[in-house]
Amino acid sequence: MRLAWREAFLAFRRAPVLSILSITTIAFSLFAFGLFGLVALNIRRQLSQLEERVEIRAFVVDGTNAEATSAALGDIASFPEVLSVKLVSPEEALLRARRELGEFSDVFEAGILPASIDVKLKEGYRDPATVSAVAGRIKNYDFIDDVRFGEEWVQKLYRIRNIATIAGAVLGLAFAGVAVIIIGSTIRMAVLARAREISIMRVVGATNGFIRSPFLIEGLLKGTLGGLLALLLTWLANSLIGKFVFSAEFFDPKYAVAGVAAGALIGLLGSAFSVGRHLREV
Amino acid sequence: MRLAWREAFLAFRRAPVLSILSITTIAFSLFAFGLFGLVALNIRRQLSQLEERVEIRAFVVDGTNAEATSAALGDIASFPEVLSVKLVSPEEALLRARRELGEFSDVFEAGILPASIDVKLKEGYRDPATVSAVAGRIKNYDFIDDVRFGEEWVQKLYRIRNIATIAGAVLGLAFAGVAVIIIGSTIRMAVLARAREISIMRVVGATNGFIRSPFLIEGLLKGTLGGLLALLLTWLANSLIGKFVFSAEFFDPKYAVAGVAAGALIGLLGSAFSVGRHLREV
Amino acid sequence: MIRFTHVFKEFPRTGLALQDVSFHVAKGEFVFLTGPSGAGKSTILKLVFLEERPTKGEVKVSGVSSVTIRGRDVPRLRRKMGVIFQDFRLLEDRSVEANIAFALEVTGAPPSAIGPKVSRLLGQVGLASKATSLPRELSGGEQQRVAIARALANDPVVLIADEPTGNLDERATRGIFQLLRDINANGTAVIMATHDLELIRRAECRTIEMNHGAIVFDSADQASTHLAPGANSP
Amino acid sequence: MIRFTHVFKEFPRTGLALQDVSFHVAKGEFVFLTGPSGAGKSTILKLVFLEERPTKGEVKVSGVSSVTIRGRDVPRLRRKMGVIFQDFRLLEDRSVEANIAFALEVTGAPPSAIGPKVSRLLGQVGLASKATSLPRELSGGEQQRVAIARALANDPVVLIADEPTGNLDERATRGIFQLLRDINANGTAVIMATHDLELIRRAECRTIEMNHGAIVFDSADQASTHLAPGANSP
Ligand SMILES: Nc1ncnc2c1ncn2[C@@H]1O[C@H](COP(=O)(O)OP(=O)(O)OP(=O)(O)O)[C@@H](O)[C@H]1O
Ligand SMILES: Nc1ncnc2c1ncn2[C@@H]1O[C@H](COP(=O)(O)OP(=O)(O)OP(=O)(O)O)[C@@H](O)[C@H]1O
Ligand SMILES: [Mg+2]
Ligand SMILES: [Mg+2]
Repeated sequence: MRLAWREAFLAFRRAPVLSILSITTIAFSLFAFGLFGLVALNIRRQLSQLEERVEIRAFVVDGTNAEATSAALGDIASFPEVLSVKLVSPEEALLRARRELGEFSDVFEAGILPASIDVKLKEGYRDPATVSAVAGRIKNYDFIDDVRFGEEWVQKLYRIRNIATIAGAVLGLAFAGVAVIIIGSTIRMAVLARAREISIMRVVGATNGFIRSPFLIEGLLKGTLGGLLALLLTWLANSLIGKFVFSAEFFDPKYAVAGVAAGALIGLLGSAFSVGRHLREV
Repeated sequence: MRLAWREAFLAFRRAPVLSILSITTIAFSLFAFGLFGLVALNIRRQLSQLEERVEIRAFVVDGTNAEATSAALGDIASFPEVLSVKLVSPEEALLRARRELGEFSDVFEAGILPASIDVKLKEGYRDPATVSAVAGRIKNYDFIDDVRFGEEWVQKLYRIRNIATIAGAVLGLAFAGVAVIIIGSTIRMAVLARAREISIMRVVGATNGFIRSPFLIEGLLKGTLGGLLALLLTWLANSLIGKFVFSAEFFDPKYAVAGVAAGALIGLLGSAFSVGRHLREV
Repeated sequence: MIRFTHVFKEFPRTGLALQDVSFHVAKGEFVFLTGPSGAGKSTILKLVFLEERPTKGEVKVSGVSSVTIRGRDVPRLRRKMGVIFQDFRLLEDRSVEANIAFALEVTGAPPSAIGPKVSRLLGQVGLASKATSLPRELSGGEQQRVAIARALANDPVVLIADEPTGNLDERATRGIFQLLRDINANGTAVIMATHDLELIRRAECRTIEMNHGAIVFDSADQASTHLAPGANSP
Repeated sequence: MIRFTHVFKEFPRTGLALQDVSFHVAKGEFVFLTGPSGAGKSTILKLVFLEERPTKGEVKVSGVSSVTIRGRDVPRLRRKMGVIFQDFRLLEDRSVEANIAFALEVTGAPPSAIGPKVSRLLGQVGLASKATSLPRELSGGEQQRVAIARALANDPVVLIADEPTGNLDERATRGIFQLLRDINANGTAVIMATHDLELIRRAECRTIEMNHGAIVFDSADQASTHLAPGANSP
């Protein structure tokens, strides 16, 4: 084993650029996963916050009597999808409009806004299809003038999430493929560069396991270093984004450890796979 | 020369993974440049469109006489930074508010909006500092109630542009560095892998130029292929973004050709530099 | 120790390199293998070393048959053999010392024993002064002697030498031959391929002569003087 | 043709390989270089070939001096020389044919002339049947003959051979020697390092003997019979 470690370090020293290349590749592939992981993490967080704000607003025809409205409120509250129902009076509506319209709030000198029934949906029922189904049912009340639920906005939100998921998966897989190819080819080059050494090891009676071990150790070391580098890069990227664009959440420490372990595993498996295949050629 | 080309192709055939790796690296580095180039191109385009919409809105105190207002209009129009000035009556303001506020437009049953003087600035004078200076001067008129110019919004826009520029430059340079290192190391490996061949070429009286030429051709070919691949990737990325996110502008054909030429140049120069250095070692 | 039984070896493009070769080398025997270029001498040695497997027939080395041995058992068998190749096969980027130590390390020798053993081996082949040189800083004959020292490192029970004196002058050849004889005297079987008829004549050892892949003469079979006149006369 | 004037060669780690070596080889001469392993024979040949430069003194080859030649002129000089190395130096991944053709292509020979010339050379060294084999599919002696054929490819005016018969049997040795003599008869100067005293004795050529980096005997200087008894007697 002592010899195997020495050989592994020798390989580092003899082909520093090649070693750095492998490490960087592993680091970049994990970094790509890390970035998409972060994006996914933060989009999911944002989505659940935004989803909380999904609500249906049904405008009540002016002059509707209070009994009909409150009966409707009870009805709607008993829908399985509904989290809460609230009646908003014209005065409250004006206050809210001023608040929501921000910059232009003081342009309302005396807006007359209709009363409305505001409905919030339970988690899991906030997708565009369900929202519009519920909105349709509410619209059946004849004292309801118009129903708003920002369909465009809800749909856009879901579309963004889907695109992010697909892009993450596609790019992640592409990077993983590139990483596997590069690891394989660096090992292949290392094996070829040491073909003579390997043939001489065989001549003096070294077992295949013995011949393989320096490559595996090398792979493991490179993978671990790559994983650490990826963690550092991801953390830096996160901090930079946090500083300049918007604050984002970072991974749980246990995921960070898992990422480094994944690097080590990529290095080890890549080496094991490639060395097995190429040792036969030498 | 015929022999040199054959040797170059032989090198491709003998180390396909290595060759693909070099090509991919060149492609990725140019792809990175291409993507940032596209982002820069589109941000610039977006910025100039958004900048056109930068305007200062000065609300006129109710009951101001028309003469004072029109004198002020003339004054403001003669500021060197000002492109156009317009007086917006309360009726127009209401119409515009309804249009701009979209979803909530029909909630204005009878909003009373103040009249305003809307000022557009000339290109080159739309940065936050100039805008707020002009706004300050307009505020000096005593019949002006309040001046709005969306300072936050303008500043955010400029900040995004600056971040994009810095990020592009930093990442572009990092990628270029990585590309140079990888090209250098692949050439180094190729030279070492062919050390025997090179020594035999010397033995039979080949000149240094002759020995070098297959490497240069190889570099040129790889660079050109890398450039073409980068162009394809950039175009694909652009189309995908155009399809799913927002429509983006693509490079001018002459920039595309320049990109491929840059790839060829990277390949050629990388090879020339590295082969000169390493031939001495062999 | 070594037994070839009706061995045929065919190479994909060049055809039959060995045809119906049978012979037996006993423990502690010293055998010369001779014959013209391309006769199949190196091929026989490669079969003994299990670098190649026979196309037909059986090669048995120290009780292990080429027919039944599994790939993973080959290294263990090889540790009992020393081998000197026609092309030396030294590690170019390591010193002479390190080249020899490598053979010992690979087989798991205790680190404390390696240093003294390497010095002793280098002394035996007359290269004590070149211990720290790289192979390419050595003359052809010096490299050959490094290869010999390495082959002796693991105290082999069988020593295979493919023209170990091809690049050596007469005096050095005699020295190396004496070294191989000494090792042989301690019970190691030696098979040595050589073109040096002078050496064979003087040495009075068993000689197998090959031609076109077949054994044409074996001094153990007949007390003839066909090619190696002095081989069997005392 | 070749003139060494008080040449010293020192290697960084192993010290003086040549000490005050002076000799002259005329156009069309045939010279044996002999001496024990490590004497400096290969070093002399490397100096002739300008693979190494002398530490002190001057090596002149066909009018070009090692002192004044620029690196970029070396290839042109080498095209006039053929060289056979102790370790063959063949391209492992190309056929025998391609190895020889390579030497012709590098010097810009017309493509139509290459094929026939390669066939003729292979016939000369007795390897016509192995034209499409790879070097590793050849025996040691066969590889050596490929190296010889390549050295002859460019019709050299000087031929340098470092133990070109080290891996060959007696008959093949005689054949190769005859080939070198024929080339020599056409006006090519030949310097051949060898350990084969038998060959030297029979050949009746000029012989330079080296030891410890110095020339200890040159049959051109004295009509002695010190080591090469038949060298100067007709
Ligand atoms: N790996 C191989 N593939 C194909 N042919 C081979 C291979 N090895 C040897 N041969 C062929 O087998 C024949 C015998 O070769 P071998 O090396 O055994 O000869 P040898 O007796 O050692 O000759 P020499 O004295 O020249 O070393 C040769 O004709 C050679 O071309
Ligand atoms: N590149 C080198 N660096 C250092 N020392 C060297 C180098 N080449 C040769 N030597 C040393 O110079 C001496 C002469 O070597 P050379 O190869 O000339 O011997 P030789 O006469 O050809 O011997 P042989 O018959 O064994 O081939 C040797 O002791 C060798 O160790
Ligand atoms: Mg052989
Ligand atoms: Mg020599």
